[in-house]
Amino acid sequence: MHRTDDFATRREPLAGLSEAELEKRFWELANKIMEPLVDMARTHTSPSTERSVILRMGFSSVEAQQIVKRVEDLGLLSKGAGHVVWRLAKLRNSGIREAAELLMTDAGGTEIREYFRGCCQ
Amino acid sequence: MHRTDDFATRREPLAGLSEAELEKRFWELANKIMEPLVDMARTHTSPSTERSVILRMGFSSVEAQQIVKRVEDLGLLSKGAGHVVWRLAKLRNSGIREAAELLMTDAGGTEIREYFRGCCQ
Amino acid sequence: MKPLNYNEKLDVRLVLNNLAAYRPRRKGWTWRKIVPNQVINGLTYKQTSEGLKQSIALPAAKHFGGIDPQPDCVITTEIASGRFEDDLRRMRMAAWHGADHIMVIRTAGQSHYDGLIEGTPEGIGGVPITRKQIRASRKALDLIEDEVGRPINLHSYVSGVAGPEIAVLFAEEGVNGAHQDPQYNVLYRNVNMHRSFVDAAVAKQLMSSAGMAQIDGAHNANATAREGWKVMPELMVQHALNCAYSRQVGMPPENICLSTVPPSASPVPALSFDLPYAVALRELFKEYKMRAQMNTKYIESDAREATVSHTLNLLISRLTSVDIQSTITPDEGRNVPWHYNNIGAVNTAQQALLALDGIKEMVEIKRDGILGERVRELKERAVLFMEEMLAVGGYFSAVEAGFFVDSGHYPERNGDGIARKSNGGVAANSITRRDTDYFAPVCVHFGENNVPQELSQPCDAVCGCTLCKPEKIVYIDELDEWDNVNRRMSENSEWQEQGLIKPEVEWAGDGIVNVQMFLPTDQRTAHFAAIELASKMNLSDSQVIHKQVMQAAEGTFLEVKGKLNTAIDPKYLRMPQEEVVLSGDEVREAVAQQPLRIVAATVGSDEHSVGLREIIDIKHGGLEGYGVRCEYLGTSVPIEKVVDAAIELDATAILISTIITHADIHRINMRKLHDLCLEKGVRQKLILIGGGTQVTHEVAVECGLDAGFGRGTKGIHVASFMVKNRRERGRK
Amino acid sequence: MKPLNYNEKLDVRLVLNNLAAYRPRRKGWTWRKIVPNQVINGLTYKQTSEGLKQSIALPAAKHFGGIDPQPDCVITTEIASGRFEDDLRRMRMAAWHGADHIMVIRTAGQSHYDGLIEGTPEGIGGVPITRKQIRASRKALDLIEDEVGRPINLHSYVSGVAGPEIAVLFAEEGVNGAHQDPQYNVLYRNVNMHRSFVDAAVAKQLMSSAGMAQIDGAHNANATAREGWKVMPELMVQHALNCAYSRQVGMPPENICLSTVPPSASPVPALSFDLPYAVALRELFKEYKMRAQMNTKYIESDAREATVSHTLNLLISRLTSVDIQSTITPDEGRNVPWHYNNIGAVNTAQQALLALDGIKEMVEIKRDGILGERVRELKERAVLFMEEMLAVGGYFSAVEAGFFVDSGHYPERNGDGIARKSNGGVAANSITRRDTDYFAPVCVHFGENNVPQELSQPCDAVCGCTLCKPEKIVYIDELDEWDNVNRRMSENSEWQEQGLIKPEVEWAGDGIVNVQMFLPTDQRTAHFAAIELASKMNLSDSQVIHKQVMQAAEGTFLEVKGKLNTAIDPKYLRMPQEEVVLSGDEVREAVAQQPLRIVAATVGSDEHSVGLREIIDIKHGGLEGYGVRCEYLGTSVPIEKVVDAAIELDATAILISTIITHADIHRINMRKLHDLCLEKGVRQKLILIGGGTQVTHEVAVECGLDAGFGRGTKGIHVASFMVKNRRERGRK
Repeated sequence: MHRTDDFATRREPLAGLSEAELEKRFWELANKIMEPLVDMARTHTSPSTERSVILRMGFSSVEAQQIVKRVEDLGLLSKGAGHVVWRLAKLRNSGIREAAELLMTDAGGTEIREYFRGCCQ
Repeated sequence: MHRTDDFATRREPLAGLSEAELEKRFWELANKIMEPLVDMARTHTSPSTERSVILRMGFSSVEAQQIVKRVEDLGLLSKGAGHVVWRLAKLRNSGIREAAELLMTDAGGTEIREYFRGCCQ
Repeated sequence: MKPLNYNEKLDVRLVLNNLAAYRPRRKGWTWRKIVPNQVINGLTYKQTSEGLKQSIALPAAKHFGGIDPQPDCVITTEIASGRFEDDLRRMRMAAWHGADHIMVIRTAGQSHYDGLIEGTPEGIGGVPITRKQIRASRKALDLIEDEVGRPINLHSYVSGVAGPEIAVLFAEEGVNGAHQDPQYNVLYRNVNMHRSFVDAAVAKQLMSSAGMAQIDGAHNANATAREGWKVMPELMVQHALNCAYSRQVGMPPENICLSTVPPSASPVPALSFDLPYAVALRELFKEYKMRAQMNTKYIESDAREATVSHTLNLLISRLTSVDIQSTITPDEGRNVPWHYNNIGAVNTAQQALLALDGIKEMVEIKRDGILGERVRELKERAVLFMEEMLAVGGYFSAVEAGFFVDSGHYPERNGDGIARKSNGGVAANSITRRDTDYFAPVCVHFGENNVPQELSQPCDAVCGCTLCKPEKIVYIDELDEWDNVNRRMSENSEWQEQGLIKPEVEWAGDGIVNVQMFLPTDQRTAHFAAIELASKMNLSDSQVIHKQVMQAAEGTFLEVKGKLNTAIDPKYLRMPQEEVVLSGDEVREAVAQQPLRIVAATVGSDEHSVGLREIIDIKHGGLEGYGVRCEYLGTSVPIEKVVDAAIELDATAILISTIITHADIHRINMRKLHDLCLEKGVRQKLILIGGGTQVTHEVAVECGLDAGFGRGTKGIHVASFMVKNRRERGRK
Repeated sequence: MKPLNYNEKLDVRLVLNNLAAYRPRRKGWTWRKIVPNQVINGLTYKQTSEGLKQSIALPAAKHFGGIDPQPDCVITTEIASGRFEDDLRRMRMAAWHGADHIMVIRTAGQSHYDGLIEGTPEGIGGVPITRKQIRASRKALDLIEDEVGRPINLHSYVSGVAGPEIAVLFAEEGVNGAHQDPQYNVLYRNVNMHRSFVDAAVAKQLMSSAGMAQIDGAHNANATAREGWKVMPELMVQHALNCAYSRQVGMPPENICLSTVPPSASPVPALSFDLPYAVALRELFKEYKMRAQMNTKYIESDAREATVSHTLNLLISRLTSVDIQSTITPDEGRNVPWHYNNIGAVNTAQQALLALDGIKEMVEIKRDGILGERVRELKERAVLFMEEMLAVGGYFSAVEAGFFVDSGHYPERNGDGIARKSNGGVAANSITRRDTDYFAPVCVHFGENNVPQELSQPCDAVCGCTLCKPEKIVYIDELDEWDNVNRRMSENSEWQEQGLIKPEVEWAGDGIVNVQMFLPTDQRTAHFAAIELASKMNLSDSQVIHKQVMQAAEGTFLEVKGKLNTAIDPKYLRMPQEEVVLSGDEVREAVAQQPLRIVAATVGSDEHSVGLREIIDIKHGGLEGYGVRCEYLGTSVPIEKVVDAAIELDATAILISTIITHADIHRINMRKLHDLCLEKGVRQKLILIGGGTQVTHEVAVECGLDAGFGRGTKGIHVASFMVKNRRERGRK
């Protein structure tokens, strides 16, 4: 887009604002622009976000890669990768590490997919 | 001389002066300090001063050295070295350069010393 | 590890030892402890902080008792060698020169690495940021901060497609500060915009939990636009958006720092852009901290030019305010920073900040008038920018429309902005809507989290997360058996273990030196002649890294870097024995027992007497203070006169000083002194000493004298030498 | 002499030719022509003067169309090589960088030379000032000022015991400015005080007659006292006394300049001393001009430190005022100035003055408050000083009592002032009272002059003095057949006539280069290792001229100067043929006839795209502007992708750019491009071009590409190369 500097006309509505009003407007606009993005962040997740959860659960970065990839492949990222591992542990009444290992197997994958089938979206 | 910083007491007489008065005082003092020196300069000469005269008369720096040395030796610096050369030229009705050459000779020296003997101090 | 000893090298092997067990001893950012109206050596400072336990003062400090006042703001150095084992040594050097914020530049390309890197691979233009690298750095910094007596902040980057993971890593390992700005990902790293913002929220929450300082990425627009100052309205928008986003996701304002750069540089009338901009920022962003970076956009290969620019950037910091003063090395325009240029940049910051200490008590910004008009205009332009963003549909639409990094002075638009597609870029379409039963069984997680009711806190699900139970952190040492620190160090180990000395600028033993030369010819010929001369200096891989025309025909100044493939073995280095200086009391006693009289003069046609007078003068801790009787003959004294005076006064020693070193006049004078004393038969009787800024002990001895003293000499050195020399003569 | 050609050296032999007939074409000082609110390249400057016809702009100017704005004040460079034939070339370089005040430093010892020196003997720390030297300098400056398009002022010293003679010489030869201050003689040259003042009056009158600018000598007190700022009251007194004396002997105020130096330097809170002092001076001395010199007192061997100090000194000039901005070279702390450091100092002045242009519109000095208190205090202390001078009996008594250069903060007194005896010093008892019939038959003579009544003006007595009839001036060429310029030049003539290139820093062919290196060891070991390394670099007479500890154990930065005894014969220098660039029209036509399509990318993990985008972009005069169709693939593009795109689009050429040069990544990428094109069978078809800040044509060709382009490349260079290369391929 090309446009010459039409600041003089564009600024007219702002001309009457006091310095404090102008600054208030500045921050209102910034916050308004960011609000939908914060909402998006609140309601979405990402592979890196999920790996960060797995890391915090005490797995290594190498393990986190594998686990989250597996959860993605299972189509369960929307549940939370940590949730998936934890749930499997709960289902099997096993430790978290064992659950993660199990998740990598066909059996584990099938079991957890079954569990979440029909669960809330 | 050693003295601690007694500015606080010394400045008392100045404290009441306005900025303009203080600055005026500053320049009055500077001028007063320099006046006797200017007087001295007005009424005295020096070998370099005299050589500067000889240079301006069209002599080389080498010649100026010799001429002023000669004038000093003759005890006539107080007359002005240029004066001495010029006077000798006038006495002999010769050119300035010839007069300077003559001045270096015994004859020239004697003649000009005779001329100035008893002249005003 | 045992504490560092100032005169022993940091042993990288010991740092690397047992890193698996290392835990950071604190988390979060540390500011300097400000001391208002601090009096140091009789001088009052308005803007300084607590001093250091050990440090290296600015060169000119020697005139003032070696004082090393520390400015009030944190001072940053950016380290980018590519090998973290070399970074560690550089951190130590920088800390000794007053840096307390170590910003480790990340290797090129890590932004697009979708996950964490482990081990210690070599980087390009920076190091891969890994757990091992961070632990080693933090562990070394623990030792270094104990040594200098001030906390040091470690800093890197939470950007790219692995932001949340890196933030976890940093929070776990006690990294103290980081760059985090989703806009940076979008505009400069072409990471998908949705992904960037989703990740950023998690990352910011993690950073907040660890008390980290956050620095935004707005300054990059500056470096990208051709005329940096035209993007000022946009820069304010970028700052505002990252601040607003950070606040909305819960970051406390005191941890949020703006990365601000004076946008212009001479020959532009720079202050007329830089100052109103700085004022506008400080008015709009008063809740936040200012991290002032020096200008990099207009840095060329001329280190002098860069230093002048940076000094003027520091003026902006002092005329307005600064919380973190970042430094850019003067060689940034030509290569990755070299060791000594890191130090140079830190010195420049300290030097200028101290010189300008308290400027605001004497100088006032005229808020009304042209500056005020400019401030107002900047704010209005920024407001208009954001209004139009909303008008086109918000942030994502604005980025798609190329709003950002357009070189026009908004609302002017040149159509050259960086436009990114909403569904494009690295990691496009990689975010997923959380289901209503989404659950993350860890602490400090941002966003909807459907924590089962039975859990009092989310990580109870896993019996504690790594942030609650650090012992659960899994440490990986190395993944790559070829590309790692052990291998690199073993390549150098042979000469290092032998203690050989090799020049370096970036990496241990890289052998690089820099040659400055003036060649009296045109630029092009000079370029190739310089390369040729470098090869005659036994340099390989020579490269002209700077040239400046002095005048097209008269000559060119050049700097040529090259590799010197030589190591020096100190065992075989001819070094004169170091003089052990007697204590003041020993000297005083010796002089009291047997009087010592000297004759001193500045010789030749030298009119300078400062140095010699300071050596003699009792007030300056000079010889007189030890009871030495001194006859000072003045300046421009003929050597003959000095010798005659010494004979006449029956002196023990003669001190001559020559400052002007033109045409080796100092050598000529010293030789003449020796010869004349020989001739007069007093050479054996007299201790002959030469001094001057360019005199060394070796040169003086070569010229026949007993000793030479150069820069930095104090009276005690000379007094001690004379007492010892007299004793030795007595023994013979 | 015919005008200088910018790309031909100044021929010193031609300058020396027929000097007997040379007359200066003007007399008196010239100020710059100020242009208020000057607009240059769209930027408005408040404090600049008329531009130059030819000049070399600051390095960063290339970002702004190469603009070279000239500040409002005169800019000085001090030249002190010791050989005036080398000075001439340096004057030319300095003038091309914007200096218009050439201050030729006088050889050490000339102060005590009782008369004029003739010929061209070699000097120490400066040149002997002689008629021949002045004529040659002035004649060369005539040529140089025509070349750059601005008058240049020549300046030296009217001090010592031959002041009046030197003043005559200067007045006759059109020297434009000089230092003249009898106090300087008395305090620093130990010339008898009566003699100094008598001579000064004559000298000042002569200087006035020739319209010369006079600079005083007060700044020396600053350089002598240990804490420079403590002598501020005295400095003001010294300035005032020389001003008062000059005025009383008839010098117009507009020719009287104060030599003022910011008295302190960091780590001192310098501004708190320097700014009040500068303000006080400008208030008290409003009738006079300010010659601002940079601080020399606290300059160490660190050129960076000096540059920062000097930049801050320039801030003082801009915050207050400056008429003549003097510059001190950054190497002044370690040697006589080297060629390129003269230029560096002049660049620093211009750069900072432009950056600070118009600062007073945005920033105001708070006259009230602490600054005002300090200003008042300084004035009062100075007044008290003069009151006490009068109280003890006036100037001579005060000097005898050691009032001056006492290190105490007056009225504090430390008893270390420079006391001189009224009847002592050089040329004591050498003045003579003029008799009442004293007569000096010349014009412009100060004091009582009993001109005979028959003469209408005094010099009628001798048919005109040299000031009225310049043809009467007696020119002496040489007096010493050994020590003169012809002999010195003939020693160098062999290699100079062959056009051999030798490094130099001070004198033609001195062979000196400076090596900067970091050695990872302690200071002392580093010192001796550096000398050893210098010898391995084939340097002789090596000397460490600077060192700075980075950390006691981790390493030391050093600079080592040494002599390289090698000359390069450009005839045998391997230089690639210089590329002749086609005109824009030629390129456009060739592209119109046969379309040219390129694929471009920044490769490897390089995230920087600025340079390449400027080469391509139509707005920046890039390739698009010549009709070249450009496919830009972005940053961090794998080489494979670039080659595939070129094949797919049937491109004529590939342009890759790498900025980061770490670990030779640029070479690796370029080689890979070549190899991959070979492998895919398209190498012959495609023109391969590499670019980047550190890429050179030679390196690129070595890596298998057709061309390489580095810093400073414009679109036209690349376009021209592609068109020509395509033609050549057509021929084959």
